[in-house]
Amino acid sequence: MIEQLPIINLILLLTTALVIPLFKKQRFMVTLILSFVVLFIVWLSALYLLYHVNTTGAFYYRFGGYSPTIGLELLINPFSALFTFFVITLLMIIFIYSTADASDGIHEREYGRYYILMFILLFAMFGIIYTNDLFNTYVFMEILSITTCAIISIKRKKKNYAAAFRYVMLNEMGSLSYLFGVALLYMVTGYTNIELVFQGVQDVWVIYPTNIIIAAIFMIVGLGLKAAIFPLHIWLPDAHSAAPSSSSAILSAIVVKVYLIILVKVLFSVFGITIIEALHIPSLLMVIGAVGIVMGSFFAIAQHDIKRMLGYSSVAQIGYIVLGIGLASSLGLRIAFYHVFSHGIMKSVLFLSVGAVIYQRNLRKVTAYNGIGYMMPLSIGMFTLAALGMIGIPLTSGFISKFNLGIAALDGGQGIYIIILVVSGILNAIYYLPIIIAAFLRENPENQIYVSKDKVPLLMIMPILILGAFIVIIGVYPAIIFDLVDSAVSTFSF
Amino acid sequence: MNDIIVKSITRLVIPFLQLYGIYIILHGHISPGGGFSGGALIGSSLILYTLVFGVDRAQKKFSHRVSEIAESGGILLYLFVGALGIALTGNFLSNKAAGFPLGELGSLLSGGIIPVLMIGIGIKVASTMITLFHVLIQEESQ
Amino acid sequence: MFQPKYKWYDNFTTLTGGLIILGAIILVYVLAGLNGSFGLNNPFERFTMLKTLSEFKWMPLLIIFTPAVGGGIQLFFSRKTCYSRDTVVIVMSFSTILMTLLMYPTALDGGQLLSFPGFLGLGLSLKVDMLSLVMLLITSILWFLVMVYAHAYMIKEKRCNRFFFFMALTYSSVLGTLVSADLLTMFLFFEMMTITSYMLVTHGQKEESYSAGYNYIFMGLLGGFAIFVALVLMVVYVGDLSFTSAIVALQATGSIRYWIIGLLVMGFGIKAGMAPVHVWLPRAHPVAPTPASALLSGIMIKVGAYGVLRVATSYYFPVKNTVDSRFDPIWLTSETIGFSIIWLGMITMAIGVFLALQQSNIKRMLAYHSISQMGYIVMGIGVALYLGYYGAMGFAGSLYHIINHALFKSLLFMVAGSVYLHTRENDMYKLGGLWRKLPLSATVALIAALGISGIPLFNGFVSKTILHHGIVEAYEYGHASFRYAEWIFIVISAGTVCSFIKLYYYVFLGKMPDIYKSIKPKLNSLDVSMAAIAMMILFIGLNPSLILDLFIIPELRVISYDPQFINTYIVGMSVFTVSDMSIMVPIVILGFLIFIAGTKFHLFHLKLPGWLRIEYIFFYPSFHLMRGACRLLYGDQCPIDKKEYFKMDIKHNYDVGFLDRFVVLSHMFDKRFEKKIINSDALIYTILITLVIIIMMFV
Amino acid sequence: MNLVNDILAHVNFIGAMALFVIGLYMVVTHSNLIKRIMGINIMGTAIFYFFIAVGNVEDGAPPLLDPDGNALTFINPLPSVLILTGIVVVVSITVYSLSLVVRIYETYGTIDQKEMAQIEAEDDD
Repeated sequence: MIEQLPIINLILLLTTALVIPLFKKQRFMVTLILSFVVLFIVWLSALYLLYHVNTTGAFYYRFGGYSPTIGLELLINPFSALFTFFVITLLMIIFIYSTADASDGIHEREYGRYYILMFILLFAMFGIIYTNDLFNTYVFMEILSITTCAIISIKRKKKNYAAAFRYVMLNEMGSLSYLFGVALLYMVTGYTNIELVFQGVQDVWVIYPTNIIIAAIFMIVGLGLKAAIFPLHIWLPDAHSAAPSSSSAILSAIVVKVYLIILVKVLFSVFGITIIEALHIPSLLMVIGAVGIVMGSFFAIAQHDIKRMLGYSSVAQIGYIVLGIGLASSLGLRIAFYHVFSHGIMKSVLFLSVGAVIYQRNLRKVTAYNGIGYMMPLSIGMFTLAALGMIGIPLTSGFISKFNLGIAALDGGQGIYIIILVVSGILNAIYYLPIIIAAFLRENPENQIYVSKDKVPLLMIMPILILGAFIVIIGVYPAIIFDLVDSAVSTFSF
Repeated sequence: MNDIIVKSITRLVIPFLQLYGIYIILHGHISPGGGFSGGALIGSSLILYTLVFGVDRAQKKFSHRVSEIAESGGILLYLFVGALGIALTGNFLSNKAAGFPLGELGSLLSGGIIPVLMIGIGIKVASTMITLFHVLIQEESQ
Repeated sequence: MFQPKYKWYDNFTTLTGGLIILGAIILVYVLAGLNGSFGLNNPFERFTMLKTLSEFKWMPLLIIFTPAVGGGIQLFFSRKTCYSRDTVVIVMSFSTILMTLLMYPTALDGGQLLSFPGFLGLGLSLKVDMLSLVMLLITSILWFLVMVYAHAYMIKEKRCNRFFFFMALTYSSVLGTLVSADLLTMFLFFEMMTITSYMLVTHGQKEESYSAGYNYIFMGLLGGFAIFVALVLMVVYVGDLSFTSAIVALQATGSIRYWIIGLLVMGFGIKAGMAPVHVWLPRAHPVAPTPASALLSGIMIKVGAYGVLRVATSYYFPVKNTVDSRFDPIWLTSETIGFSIIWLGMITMAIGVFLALQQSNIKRMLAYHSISQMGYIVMGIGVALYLGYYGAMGFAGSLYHIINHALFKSLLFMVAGSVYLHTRENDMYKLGGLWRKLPLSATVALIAALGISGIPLFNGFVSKTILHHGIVEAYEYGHASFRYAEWIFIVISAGTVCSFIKLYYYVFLGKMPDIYKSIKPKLNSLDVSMAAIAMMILFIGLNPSLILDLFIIPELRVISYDPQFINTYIVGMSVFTVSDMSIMVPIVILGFLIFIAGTKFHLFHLKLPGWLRIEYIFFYPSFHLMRGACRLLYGDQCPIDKKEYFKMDIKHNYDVGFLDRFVVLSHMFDKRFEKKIINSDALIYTILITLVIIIMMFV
Repeated sequence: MNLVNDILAHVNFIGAMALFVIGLYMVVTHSNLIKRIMGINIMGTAIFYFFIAVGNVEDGAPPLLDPDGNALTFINPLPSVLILTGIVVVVSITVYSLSLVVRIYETYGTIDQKEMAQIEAEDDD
């Protein structure tokens, strides 16, 4: 029965998405309760799978029992189990938030649709992480990008449509590039199953290097476009800032990470470390990551809209993960995975707390945050915590990421990137600190001296607090994550 | 389009189109074609109806609610049949391994669960096409 | 409703006075007992319970958490009255003194290591050894007294609750920095200190405090990142972060060892106000409320010095008893480092005094003196490193001066605060003749000024003499250039004397302006705490060997210095010798001469040309670079926000900070390119993919 | 002659690449949203063409099981099956983006990206 759990998760998610439209629109509460129950069940099973693969080892799931040469295959190993667990945990917490803050620009008629999209999103992400097949990844990726795009355009505003259009177009280009890479690999190996392709690529690497080089380029650039790696981040700031608060958190914290996870799979499971090192891809990735860290922060400084600023900050933080991947060592990958967690949590907190501010006061301008800390101490307090994490102050998970990334870079003989980490910390401070200072130390015209309560629904403040607690927990005792991440890293051979 | 020729020919053609679509769906497992192509045929027949007789009449024949249910229902059928494989001690979408009769090669009743899956896909594709078309048309008319 | 008959907590001064007397009795009893003077026995042997308590393993953690927990409690009490809140503050601070004293026997044995493996990835560890204990003791005593002072001072200010809360958190992190036993733990608390003390600097919420605070936090973060990089280098090249000798591993790393110590000195040095990176200090200290600036100058900058001292004498020194010669090649690294640190200290001293003489704002002047006095301490650290095996004198001097400077500098700040509280004036040229109105303040100011000037019988004399011995030894055993260093030392001491003659003359002597005639001071906790510190200054000045015997010599014996050297020169050292005292005569005379010359020729109102300012020298090239970039983007006239572009003008070189310009630059860059980048979406993809194909195909 | 033979042997792949570049060119140079969608469709078609060309076998028969059991050379059916899925995906993307274009036309009154950018810039000011 345990072997069936992954597919049961997928079916459950898809079925829920299909069942929601069958409910009457008035019974919105039913939808929410059903959604939460399903999410909780999937969460439990993801947790159990994580425990299972870490104790008894990885296993395959074959659709219809066909052999992997022609059939589809899911691979559940510590890596995929860990990231499905990450995705579902974070999404469940953000879901709780979204139940209270669904009003952020979404028409009442669309509430049900929003949750349908959320479930299809989750379904696609689970599929991407579980699947062991390149073409299947493509299909799930397309489902994911359409769904994401629909979530962006669910707010009926001018900017949302433009952002969604740009998103869908660039993502489609990314997907097609990826598919082109798959086709080139299929041409020389004859398979789409990742492990078989890996074998084939190693065999034909000497005979058809051109095919493999072009495949690698197209796949990496395509995924880079979808993962918003620096010069290809064009769509991200608009898309993430236009989306409703809770979905901005989902997009920045989870969805972008999923593409990075595919990138890791493609680099280390499909091509293998020897080929990508021979192609100098790691050093290229490192340079791109470093440039992204600096430029993302540099653009973030200039933003007036706080959600756009957070979007650019995501671009910078993705640079960290790319840098970690580019180190192409188990230390580097370990910290890249850790940062997926760390940034996921921190960015959710940032987006959600900003969402709470927008919910209560409708403040989107960076300069409008004067004295807001007295009116919403909990939200802005958590914002502060996460922002300090972004800067890299100890006791937050951001410090652990930065510290270990520095160690990994130096260990891999790339000590120059430590300077990038420092520069990024300072740049992050330049745009986060004024907001915090204004929020807590500047006077507001309303002249609030005394701290008052947040006055937002409990369901909104609870998720922020839970995630904020996570920042500190995994920042103070990172072994919780590192133990899991280490077993995930060990599924890749270096 | 208030053209009598178009209207009459459409009335004539649509049953054949739909019949052909059903034929393709049902023969999906023994000849080229299948749920997608057949569903697309049925869907285009409905689009043709909409084009000729207008959205309002088409909506009466094939309302939004119906297409919503058909969309969900088609894929749910697929999932249900696939999940039967799990129930019958196989994997998801198991065919022979779960004990479905495969029948004789070349006959209509063969291929285990594949014809059923094809029907599900056909419903889904047909209803999706018509829904999308209606949505697009209504957006413009608004 | 229940009404207590006697409101003892209302009578704050009585309470604090009682506590201070109690504390003094305990302190004198314990110290004298430990030293064996007055026929007292060692209290830890007399009362076995104390001995057991002192071996309590969790004491370092407890001492960190006491103020933090107290912060929470006082937030709860602050809803009722200021008095109940401040009572909590006082009790908490007092209990830390007792805890520190309790740890003495264990610290004497080298301290117990309390480690928390797994925390922050590499594990944290705490340990209280003698060096920590000295710092802890002076910190806790001073903090307690400043808190007593703060009650009376802050009662008229707004947002006291926040102030005391962040004060408590800062206290926690300072204590944490002092008790940490590895670099990671130290870094953790050091960063916490930067963040929490920021709230103290910006407490006033005026424009100048924002700009000073901005300066403070970014310099602090820069320092934090410098330590961070050193930390990363240490982890990769040495592997062990605990404060034990790592010189063998470091010597194998080539030039990396200099990078590590350079970054650490920069990181801690920023907090310590070391010469080229001191720019935040004279801005931040004056704008903070007086209790905060007293502690900033008294304790927090010492934490930076402590960091350098701790790191250098542990990582860069060999293991004790493995080396028995000054000429062992293992000392070469520390000699090189020490050489540069001595000169850094000299520059810091000179800049501090020179700029202090130009100031008219009392607090600003005191802040510059903090820099200068930090120069003494840094120089002592340099000597301690430079002489290697024989560096005990420098170490003793700098540690002693840390204690002394903490006492007299915070006392001076408190006097400045007291004057400000009564007159609302910080400009010394507008004050005068206040000794009539504020006799107690005038007395303690005199004591503190004599202390900082290094007059015999006051505490500054002791440490300055030891430091003077140190620099003379550096000359005798080492490089000939330190002969000049000694001269500079003397000239700077004279500058200090002059500066305080000036301060005392303009504030307390001379003619009193009429508006201050109406001042009616009354005794409150302000005076109690100032008097207590003055007493301590006198006590140390009269018993100079007590601290040496009890605290410094045990610590020196732990470090791998020559025991022979310590026994010969430091044990039983008397500073009241004719040769040592006679050095003060030319210094004082020179000080008077400078003062007379200064007042006569208006040298104190000299305004230095702008290009001499440190910020100017550092940022001038970057100003031009950024301006050039802006010109490149927009030409001479700016189509966007005029107000923003204004900041790039050369005229506003002094008002606009580096960061502001950077933000403007980024705004311009964004205006110019962001939309273009976004609109050329597919083009970027195409260019990138073509580029990568070209790179991969032809590389 | 060799070159011509080479080109003839790989004419499918070359054609696919040419289509891809044409599609990309369209996406890059045009600012009309519908034309950009068309460009993406062309890119997609190029890749499907490429995929199917990969599966092509010289003189292969359609991959249908013959009940009589005559052994034949079949064309590889897998790429075709995959591409069927791919086509569905691209069609849905196209439909989705077209519906977005409709909305954009409603809100912006134009479907030209440059004009949209101008309108946005005016909105910001």
